[in-house]
Amino acid sequence: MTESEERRDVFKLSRDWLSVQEVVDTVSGSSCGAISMFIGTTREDELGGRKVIGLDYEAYELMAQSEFSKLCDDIRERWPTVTHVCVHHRLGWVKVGEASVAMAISSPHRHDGQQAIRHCIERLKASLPIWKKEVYDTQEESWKENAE
Amino acid sequence: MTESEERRDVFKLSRDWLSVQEVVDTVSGSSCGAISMFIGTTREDELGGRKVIGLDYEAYELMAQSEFSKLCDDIRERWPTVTHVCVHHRLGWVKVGEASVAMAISSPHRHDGQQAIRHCIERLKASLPIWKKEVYDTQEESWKENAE
Amino acid sequence: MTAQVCVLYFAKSVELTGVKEEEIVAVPTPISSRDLWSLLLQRHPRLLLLQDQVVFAVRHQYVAIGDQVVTLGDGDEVAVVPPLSGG
Amino acid sequence: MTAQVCVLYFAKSVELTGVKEEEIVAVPTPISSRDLWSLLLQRHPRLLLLQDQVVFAVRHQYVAIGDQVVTLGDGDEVAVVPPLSGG
Repeated sequence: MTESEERRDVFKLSRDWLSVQEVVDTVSGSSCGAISMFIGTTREDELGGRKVIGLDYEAYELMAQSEFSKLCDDIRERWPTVTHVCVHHRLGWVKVGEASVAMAISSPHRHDGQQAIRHCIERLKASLPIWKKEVYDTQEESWKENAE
Repeated sequence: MTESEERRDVFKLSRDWLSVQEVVDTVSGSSCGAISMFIGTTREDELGGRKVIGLDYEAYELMAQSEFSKLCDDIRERWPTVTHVCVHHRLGWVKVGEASVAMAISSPHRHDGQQAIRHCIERLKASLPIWKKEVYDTQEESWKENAE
Repeated sequence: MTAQVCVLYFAKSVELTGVKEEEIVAVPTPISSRDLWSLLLQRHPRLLLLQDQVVFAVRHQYVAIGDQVVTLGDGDEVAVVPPLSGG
Repeated sequence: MTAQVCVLYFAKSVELTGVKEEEIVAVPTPISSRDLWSLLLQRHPRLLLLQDQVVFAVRHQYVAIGDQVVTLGDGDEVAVVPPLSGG
Protein backbone atom coordinates (compact mmCIF):
# COMPACT_ATOMS: atom_id res chain seq x y z
CA MET A 1 0.00 0.00 0.00
CA THR A 2 1.30 3.47 -0.78
CA GLU A 3 1.11 6.26 1.79
CA SER A 4 -1.81 7.95 0.06
CA GLU A 5 -3.89 4.77 -0.04
CA GLU A 6 -3.57 4.51 3.71
CA ARG A 7 -5.10 7.93 4.43
CA ARG A 8 -8.34 7.93 6.34
CA ASP A 9 -11.18 10.48 6.26
CA VAL A 10 -13.71 9.40 8.87
CA PHE A 11 -17.01 11.17 9.55
CA LYS A 12 -19.59 9.98 12.04
CA LEU A 13 -22.92 11.42 13.12
CA SER A 14 -23.74 10.06 16.52
CA ARG A 15 -26.69 10.19 18.91
CA ASP A 16 -24.39 9.13 21.75
CA TRP A 17 -21.76 10.83 23.85
CA LEU A 18 -18.62 11.44 21.77
CA SER A 19 -15.49 9.49 22.67
CA VAL A 20 -12.45 11.74 22.40
CA GLN A 21 -10.26 8.66 22.66
CA GLU A 22 -12.00 7.04 19.68
CA VAL A 23 -11.43 10.17 17.58
CA VAL A 24 -7.75 10.23 18.56
CA ASP A 25 -7.32 6.51 17.86
CA THR A 26 -8.87 6.94 14.42
CA VAL A 27 -6.17 9.39 13.34
CA SER A 28 -3.25 7.70 15.10
CA GLY A 29 -0.58 5.99 13.11
CA SER A 30 3.11 5.34 13.32
CA SER A 31 3.92 7.96 10.67
CA CYS A 32 2.16 10.77 12.57
CA GLY A 33 4.12 12.80 15.08
CA ALA A 34 1.37 15.31 15.74
CA ILE A 35 -2.37 15.19 16.39
CA SER A 36 -4.30 18.45 16.51
CA MET A 37 -7.79 18.41 17.95
CA PHE A 38 -10.77 20.61 18.44
CA ILE A 39 -13.76 19.90 20.64
CA GLY A 40 -16.85 22.11 20.62
CA THR A 41 -19.11 22.00 23.66
CA THR A 42 -22.33 23.73 24.60
CA ARG A 43 -21.68 26.63 26.90
CA GLU A 44 -23.98 27.52 29.74
CA ASP A 45 -25.46 30.72 28.45
CA GLU A 46 -28.13 33.12 29.53
CA LEU A 47 -30.02 35.19 27.00
CA GLY A 48 -32.44 37.77 28.40
CA GLY A 49 -33.19 35.85 31.55
CA ARG A 50 -33.54 32.51 29.74
CA LYS A 51 -30.98 29.84 30.43
CA VAL A 52 -29.79 27.44 27.70
CA ILE A 53 -30.27 23.86 28.91
CA GLY A 54 -29.19 22.10 25.74
CA LEU A 55 -29.10 21.90 21.97
CA ASP A 56 -31.08 19.82 19.55
CA TYR A 57 -29.19 18.87 16.38
CA GLU A 58 -30.38 17.59 13.04
CA ALA A 59 -28.55 16.90 9.80
CA TYR A 60 -29.11 16.08 6.16
CA GLU A 61 -27.09 12.97 6.75
CA LEU A 62 -26.13 11.73 3.30
CA MET A 63 -25.26 15.21 2.13
CA ALA A 64 -23.27 15.91 5.31
CA GLN A 65 -21.14 12.89 4.43
CA SER A 66 -20.50 14.13 0.90
CA GLU A 67 -19.74 17.68 2.08
CA PHE A 68 -17.30 16.18 4.58
CA SER A 69 -15.51 14.40 1.72
CA LYS A 70 -15.22 17.72 -0.14
CA LEU A 71 -13.90 19.35 3.01
CA CYS A 72 -11.21 16.67 3.33
CA ASP A 73 -10.24 17.08 -0.33
CA ASP A 74 -9.86 20.80 0.28
CA ILE A 75 -7.73 20.22 3.39
CA ARG A 76 -5.44 17.77 1.59
CA GLU A 77 -5.01 20.17 -1.28
CA ARG A 78 -3.95 22.97 1.07
CA TRP A 79 -1.87 20.79 3.44
CA PRO A 80 -0.71 17.75 1.49
CA THR A 81 1.11 16.30 4.49
CA VAL A 82 -2.13 15.78 6.45
CA THR A 83 -2.37 12.09 7.21
CA HIS A 84 -5.79 11.25 8.73
CA VAL A 85 -8.91 13.33 9.40
CA CYS A 86 -11.70 12.32 11.77
CA VAL A 87 -14.85 14.26 12.72
CA HIS A 88 -17.56 13.02 15.06
CA HIS A 89 -20.66 15.21 15.36
CA ARG A 90 -23.66 14.76 17.64
CA LEU A 91 -27.27 14.50 16.50
CA GLY A 92 -30.36 14.95 18.64
CA TRP A 93 -30.31 16.20 22.19
CA VAL A 94 -27.02 17.51 23.62
CA LYS A 95 -27.03 18.74 27.21
CA VAL A 96 -25.11 21.86 28.23
CA GLY A 97 -21.48 20.93 28.90
CA GLU A 98 -21.38 17.97 26.52
CA ALA A 99 -19.29 17.92 23.33
CA SER A 100 -21.25 18.42 20.13
CA VAL A 101 -18.28 18.02 17.84
CA ALA A 102 -14.85 16.41 18.21
CA MET A 103 -12.32 16.45 15.41
CA ALA A 104 -8.70 15.42 15.01
CA ILE A 105 -6.13 15.70 12.26
CA SER A 106 -2.80 13.90 12.27
CA SER A 107 0.32 14.92 10.40
CA PRO A 108 4.03 14.11 10.53
CA HIS A 109 4.80 17.59 11.92
CA ARG A 110 2.59 19.85 13.96
CA HIS A 111 2.32 23.08 11.97
CA ASP A 112 0.28 21.68 9.09
CA GLY A 113 -2.13 19.89 11.39
CA GLN A 114 -2.63 22.97 13.54
CA GLN A 115 -3.53 25.09 10.54
CA ALA A 116 -5.66 22.36 9.03
CA ILE A 117 -7.74 21.85 12.18
CA ARG A 118 -8.66 25.53 12.25
CA HIS A 119 -9.71 25.36 8.63
CA CYS A 120 -11.65 22.17 9.31
CA ILE A 121 -13.91 23.67 11.97
CA GLU A 122 -14.48 26.86 9.94
CA ARG A 123 -15.42 24.90 6.84
CA LEU A 124 -17.55 22.46 8.80
CA LYS A 125 -19.61 25.31 10.22
CA ALA A 126 -19.93 26.96 6.81
CA SER A 127 -20.69 23.95 4.64
CA LEU A 128 -22.02 20.88 6.45
CA PRO A 129 -25.84 20.66 6.37
CA ILE A 130 -26.31 20.45 10.13
CA TRP A 131 -28.62 22.58 12.27
CA LYS A 132 -29.11 23.18 15.95
CA LYS A 133 -31.73 24.85 18.01
CA GLU A 134 -31.09 26.13 21.50
CA VAL A 135 -33.55 24.96 24.11
CA TYR A 136 -34.14 27.17 27.16
CA ASP A 137 -35.29 26.49 30.69
CA THR A 138 -38.49 28.38 29.77
CA GLN A 139 -39.16 25.60 27.20
CA GLU A 140 -38.70 28.13 24.44
CA GLU A 141 -36.49 27.17 21.50
CA SER A 142 -34.54 29.04 18.88
CA TRP A 143 -32.79 27.89 15.69
CA LYS A 144 -29.21 29.12 15.58
CA GLU A 145 -27.23 30.46 12.66
CA ASN A 146 -23.44 30.27 12.24
CA ALA A 147 -21.65 33.55 11.57
CA GLU A 148 -20.30 33.84 8.01
CA MET B 1 -15.94 32.29 43.57
CA THR B 2 -15.05 34.69 40.77
CA GLU B 3 -14.27 33.42 37.28
CA SER B 4 -10.54 33.94 37.70
CA GLU B 5 -10.36 31.98 40.95
CA GLU B 6 -11.86 29.00 39.17
CA ARG B 7 -9.12 28.82 36.53
CA ARG B 8 -7.03 25.68 36.51
CA ASP B 9 -3.44 25.16 35.37
CA VAL B 10 -2.69 21.45 35.62
CA PHE B 11 0.67 19.85 34.85
CA LYS B 12 1.44 16.19 35.28
CA LEU B 13 4.55 14.14 34.58
CA SER B 14 3.52 10.56 34.15
CA ARG B 15 5.27 7.22 33.72
CA ASP B 16 2.03 5.73 32.40
CA TRP B 17 0.10 5.90 29.16
CA LEU B 18 -1.53 9.34 28.80
CA SER B 19 -5.31 9.50 28.98
CA VAL B 20 -6.59 11.99 26.41
CA GLN B 21 -9.99 11.83 28.08
CA GLU B 22 -8.50 12.84 31.44
CA VAL B 23 -6.77 15.84 29.84
CA VAL B 24 -10.04 16.90 28.19
CA ASP B 25 -12.02 16.44 31.40
CA THR B 26 -9.51 18.58 33.29
CA VAL B 27 -10.17 21.60 31.07
CA SER B 28 -13.91 21.05 30.66
CA GLY B 29 -16.35 23.42 32.27
CA SER B 30 -19.75 24.86 31.58
CA SER B 31 -18.32 28.25 30.61
CA CYS B 32 -16.06 26.80 27.89
CA GLY B 33 -17.40 26.44 24.37
CA ALA B 34 -14.11 25.35 22.84
CA ILE B 35 -11.32 22.95 23.71
CA SER B 36 -8.16 22.96 21.60
CA MET B 37 -5.74 20.08 21.94
CA PHE B 38 -2.38 18.93 20.81
CA ILE B 39 -0.95 15.44 21.15
CA GLY B 40 2.65 14.67 20.30
CA THR B 41 3.55 11.08 19.50
CA THR B 42 6.74 9.29 18.59
CA ARG B 43 6.97 8.72 14.90
CA GLU B 44 8.41 5.60 13.39
CA ASP B 45 11.59 6.96 11.94
CA GLU B 46 14.63 5.59 10.24
CA LEU B 47 17.97 7.36 10.45
CA GLY B 48 20.78 5.92 8.41
CA GLY B 49 19.51 2.36 8.55
CA ARG B 50 18.68 2.52 12.29
CA LYS B 51 15.05 2.35 13.29
CA VAL B 52 13.73 4.34 16.25
CA ILE B 53 11.97 1.95 18.64
CA GLY B 54 11.17 4.44 21.37
CA LEU B 55 12.13 7.45 23.45
CA ASP B 56 13.44 7.71 26.97
CA TYR B 57 12.37 10.89 28.80
CA GLU B 58 13.71 12.55 31.90
CA ALA B 59 12.83 15.84 33.58
CA TYR B 60 13.98 18.21 36.27
CA GLU B 61 10.61 17.70 37.85
CA LEU B 62 10.26 20.55 40.34
CA MET B 63 11.62 23.08 37.90
CA ALA B 64 9.40 21.74 35.11
CA GLN B 65 6.43 22.48 37.33
CA SER B 66 7.57 26.05 37.98
CA GLU B 67 8.36 26.66 34.29
CA PHE B 68 4.88 25.36 33.47
CA SER B 69 3.40 27.97 35.83
CA LYS B 70 5.35 30.70 34.05
CA LEU B 71 4.17 29.35 30.73
CA CYS B 72 0.53 29.54 31.90
CA ASP B 73 1.03 33.11 33.16
CA ASP B 74 2.39 34.03 29.77
CA ILE B 75 -0.56 32.38 27.97
CA ARG B 76 -3.11 34.15 30.19
CA GLU B 77 -1.41 37.48 29.62
CA ARG B 78 -1.59 37.04 25.85
CA TRP B 79 -5.06 35.45 25.76
CA PRO B 80 -6.94 36.58 28.86
CA THR B 81 -10.06 34.60 27.92
CA VAL B 82 -8.26 31.25 28.28
CA THR B 83 -10.11 29.28 30.93
CA HIS B 84 -8.19 26.10 31.85
CA VAL B 85 -4.82 24.70 30.76
CA CYS B 86 -3.73 21.07 31.18
CA VAL B 87 -0.50 19.41 30.07
CA HIS B 88 0.40 15.76 30.67
CA HIS B 89 3.92 14.72 29.71
CA ARG B 90 5.46 11.26 29.78
CA LEU B 91 8.62 10.30 31.67
CA GLY B 92 10.70 7.20 31.14
CA TRP B 93 10.22 4.80 28.28
CA VAL B 94 7.77 5.70 25.50
CA LYS B 95 7.31 3.22 22.65
CA VAL B 96 7.00 4.40 19.06
CA GLY B 97 3.37 5.34 18.37
CA GLU B 98 2.52 6.32 21.94
CA ALA B 99 1.77 9.89 23.00
CA SER B 100 4.58 11.65 24.84
CA VAL B 101 2.64 14.85 25.46
CA ALA B 102 -1.07 15.70 25.53
CA MET B 103 -2.28 19.22 26.18
CA ALA B 104 -5.63 20.99 26.13
CA ILE B 105 -6.77 24.57 26.55
CA SER B 106 -10.37 25.62 27.00
CA SER B 107 -11.85 29.00 26.22
CA PRO B 108 -15.32 30.46 25.68
CA HIS B 109 -14.64 30.88 21.95
CA ARG B 110 -12.33 28.90 19.75
CA HIS B 111 -9.90 31.42 18.26
CA ASP B 112 -8.08 32.27 21.48
CA GLY B 113 -7.69 28.64 22.45
CA GLN B 114 -6.40 27.68 19.00
CA GLN B 115 -3.71 30.35 19.12
CA ALA B 116 -2.88 29.59 22.74
CA ILE B 117 -2.37 25.87 22.15
CA ARG B 118 0.19 26.57 19.42
CA HIS B 119 2.04 28.90 21.74
CA CYS B 120 1.83 26.35 24.53
CA ILE B 121 3.63 23.59 22.64
CA GLU B 122 6.29 25.99 21.29
CA ARG B 123 7.00 27.37 24.74
CA LEU B 124 6.95 23.94 26.33
CA LYS B 125 9.62 22.70 23.93
CA ALA B 126 11.71 25.84 24.47
CA SER B 127 11.48 26.21 28.23
CA LEU B 128 10.50 23.08 30.16
CA PRO B 129 13.53 21.18 31.51
CA ILE B 130 12.69 17.86 29.87
CA TRP B 131 14.99 15.72 27.75
CA LYS B 132 14.58 12.70 25.52
CA LYS B 133 16.91 10.30 23.90
CA GLU B 134 16.01 8.24 20.90
CA VAL B 135 16.64 4.54 21.22
CA TYR B 136 17.30 2.53 18.05
CA ASP B 137 16.86 -1.10 17.13
CA THR B 138 20.66 -1.32 17.05
CA GLN B 139 20.59 -0.51 20.81
CA GLU B 140 22.31 2.79 20.05
CA GLU B 141 20.91 5.91 21.68
CA SER B 142 21.04 9.60 20.94
CA TRP B 143 20.00 12.65 22.98
CA LYS B 144 17.72 14.93 21.00
CA GLU B 145 17.66 18.70 20.83
CA ASN B 146 14.61 20.83 20.06
CA ALA B 147 14.96 23.34 17.26
CA GLU B 148 15.04 26.96 18.51
CA MET C 1 -41.21 18.40 -19.22
CA THR C 2 -41.97 17.75 -15.61
CA ALA C 3 -40.35 15.62 -12.94
CA GLN C 4 -41.50 14.00 -9.73
CA VAL C 5 -39.12 15.18 -7.02
CA CYS C 6 -38.72 14.54 -3.33
CA VAL C 7 -38.50 17.75 -1.32
CA LEU C 8 -36.78 17.56 2.07
CA TYR C 9 -37.23 20.20 4.76
CA PHE C 10 -34.85 20.87 7.62
CA ALA C 11 -34.73 22.89 10.83
CA LYS C 12 -37.02 25.94 10.78
CA SER C 13 -38.51 24.95 7.43
CA VAL C 14 -39.98 21.80 9.00
CA GLU C 15 -41.78 23.93 11.56
CA LEU C 16 -43.08 26.29 8.88
CA THR C 17 -44.32 23.60 6.51
CA GLY C 18 -45.30 20.98 9.04
CA VAL C 19 -43.62 18.27 6.93
CA LYS C 20 -40.15 16.76 6.80
CA GLU C 21 -40.46 15.52 3.27
CA GLU C 22 -42.97 15.43 0.45
CA GLU C 23 -43.24 14.20 -3.11
CA ILE C 24 -44.15 16.83 -5.68
CA VAL C 25 -45.40 15.07 -8.78
CA ALA C 26 -45.14 17.59 -11.60
CA VAL C 27 -42.33 20.08 -11.20
CA PRO C 28 -41.53 21.81 -14.52
CA THR C 29 -37.96 21.20 -15.65
CA PRO C 30 -35.60 22.86 -16.42
CA ILE C 31 -36.58 25.49 -13.86
CA SER C 32 -34.80 28.44 -12.27
CA SER C 33 -34.17 28.01 -8.57
CA ARG C 34 -36.21 31.19 -8.00
CA ASP C 35 -39.25 29.66 -9.73
CA LEU C 36 -38.79 26.46 -7.75
CA TRP C 37 -38.81 28.50 -4.54
CA SER C 38 -42.04 30.28 -5.69
CA LEU C 39 -43.59 26.89 -6.30
CA LEU C 40 -42.78 25.81 -2.72
CA LEU C 41 -44.08 29.14 -1.39
CA GLN C 42 -47.43 28.47 -3.07
CA ARG C 43 -47.70 25.18 -1.21
CA HIS C 44 -46.38 26.56 2.09
CA PRO C 45 -46.89 30.33 2.34
CA ARG C 46 -45.24 30.46 5.78
CA LEU C 47 -41.89 29.62 4.12
CA LEU C 48 -41.87 33.34 3.23
CA LEU C 49 -40.37 33.84 6.71
CA LEU C 50 -37.17 32.21 5.38
CA GLN C 51 -37.08 34.30 2.19
CA ASP C 52 -33.50 35.49 1.42
CA GLN C 53 -32.10 33.13 4.03
CA VAL C 54 -32.43 29.70 2.44
CA VAL C 55 -30.62 27.93 -0.32
CA PHE C 56 -31.49 24.65 -2.02
CA ALA C 57 -29.53 21.48 -2.19
CA VAL C 58 -30.29 19.66 -5.44
CA ARG C 59 -28.93 16.13 -5.53
CA HIS C 60 -26.65 17.06 -2.57
CA GLN C 61 -25.25 20.19 -4.29
CA TYR C 62 -25.97 23.65 -2.91
CA VAL C 63 -27.86 25.94 -5.29
CA ALA C 64 -28.53 29.57 -4.39
CA ILE C 65 -32.03 30.87 -5.04
CA GLY C 66 -31.86 33.09 -8.13
CA ASP C 67 -31.46 32.83 -11.86
CA GLN C 68 -29.62 29.55 -11.86
CA VAL C 69 -31.49 26.90 -13.84
CA VAL C 70 -31.64 23.34 -12.60
CA THR C 71 -32.68 20.25 -14.51
CA LEU C 72 -34.64 17.81 -12.43
CA GLY C 73 -35.24 14.11 -12.98
CA ASP C 74 -37.76 11.76 -11.44
CA GLY C 75 -36.76 10.82 -7.90
CA ASP C 76 -34.32 13.71 -7.47
CA GLU C 77 -33.89 15.06 -3.96
CA VAL C 78 -34.32 18.78 -3.45
CA ALA C 79 -33.65 20.05 0.07
CA VAL C 80 -34.62 23.36 1.61
CA VAL C 81 -31.54 24.49 3.52
CA PRO C 82 -32.04 27.17 6.20
CA PRO C 83 -28.91 28.89 7.61
CA LEU C 84 -26.44 26.25 8.79
CA SER C 85 -25.54 25.95 12.45
CA GLY C 86 -23.43 22.83 12.84
CA GLY C 87 -20.39 22.63 15.05
CA MET D 1 32.53 33.36 51.18
CA THR D 2 31.77 29.84 50.07
CA ALA D 3 28.58 27.79 49.92
CA GLN D 4 27.75 24.11 49.88
CA VAL D 5 25.60 23.51 46.82
CA CYS D 6 23.86 20.54 45.30
CA VAL D 7 24.68 20.10 41.63
CA LEU D 8 22.18 18.16 39.51
CA TYR D 9 23.08 16.66 36.15
CA PHE D 10 20.61 15.78 33.41
CA ALA D 11 20.55 13.94 30.09
CA LYS D 12 23.95 13.83 28.35
CA SER D 13 25.69 15.46 31.34
CA VAL D 14 24.84 12.42 33.49
CA GLU D 15 26.59 10.18 30.99
CA LEU D 16 29.62 12.46 30.88
CA THR D 17 30.01 12.84 34.65
CA GLY D 18 28.71 9.48 35.71
CA VAL D 19 26.64 11.10 38.49
CA LYS D 20 23.11 12.43 38.72
CA GLU D 21 23.81 14.70 41.64
CA GLU D 22 26.64 15.67 43.92
CA GLU D 23 27.32 17.99 46.84
CA ILE D 24 30.13 20.48 46.35
CA VAL D 25 31.19 21.77 49.72
CA ALA D 26 33.07 24.99 49.09
CA VAL D 27 31.91 26.89 46.02
CA PRO D 28 33.10 30.52 46.09
CA THR D 29 30.24 33.00 46.12
CA PRO D 30 29.39 35.33 44.48
CA ILE D 31 30.72 33.67 41.32
CA SER D 32 30.25 34.27 37.61
CA SER D 33 28.43 31.46 35.85
CA ARG D 34 31.50 31.05 33.61
CA ASP D 35 33.72 30.41 36.65
CA LEU D 36 31.18 28.00 38.05
CA TRP D 37 31.28 26.09 34.76
CA SER D 38 35.11 25.99 34.91
CA LEU D 39 34.86 24.59 38.41
CA LEU D 40 32.60 21.77 37.18
CA LEU D 41 34.92 21.15 34.21
CA GLN D 42 37.82 20.62 36.63
CA ARG D 43 35.83 17.92 38.39
CA HIS D 44 34.47 16.37 35.19
CA PRO D 45 36.69 17.16 32.17
CA ARG D 46 34.38 15.26 29.80
CA LEU D 47 31.75 17.99 30.31
CA LEU D 48 33.81 19.95 27.80
CA LEU D 49 31.82 18.06 25.15
CA LEU D 50 28.81 20.17 26.17
CA GLN D 51 30.71 23.47 26.13
CA ASP D 52 28.64 26.27 24.49
CA GLN D 53 25.54 24.09 24.59
CA VAL D 54 24.57 24.05 28.25
CA VAL D 55 23.04 26.60 30.58
CA PHE D 56 22.62 26.44 34.34
CA ALA D 57 19.48 26.50 36.39
CA VAL D 58 20.17 28.12 39.75
CA ARG D 59 17.36 27.70 42.23
CA HIS D 60 15.08 26.78 39.25
CA GLN D 61 15.99 29.88 37.20
CA TYR D 62 17.89 29.56 33.95
CA VAL D 63 21.28 31.29 33.91
CA ALA D 64 23.39 31.45 30.73
CA ILE D 65 27.08 30.66 31.08
CA GLY D 66 28.95 33.95 30.86
CA ASP D 67 29.63 37.08 32.88
CA GLN D 68 26.47 36.89 34.94
CA VAL D 69 27.28 36.67 38.66
CA VAL D 70 25.25 34.41 40.92
CA THR D 71 25.13 34.41 44.69
CA LEU D 72 24.88 30.96 46.18
CA GLY D 73 23.68 29.87 49.61
CA ASP D 74 24.13 26.60 51.44
CA GLY D 75 21.79 23.94 50.07
CA ASP D 76 21.11 25.78 46.80
CA GLU D 77 20.36 23.63 43.77
CA VAL D 78 22.43 24.23 40.65
CA ALA D 79 21.47 22.17 37.62
CA VAL D 80 23.45 21.53 34.44
CA VAL D 81 20.93 21.91 31.61
CA PRO D 82 21.88 20.41 28.23
CA PRO D 83 19.77 21.38 25.20
CA LEU D 84 16.08 20.78 25.96
CA SER D 85 14.09 18.19 24.04
CA GLY D 86 10.72 17.92 25.71
CA GLY D 87 7.44 17.56 23.82
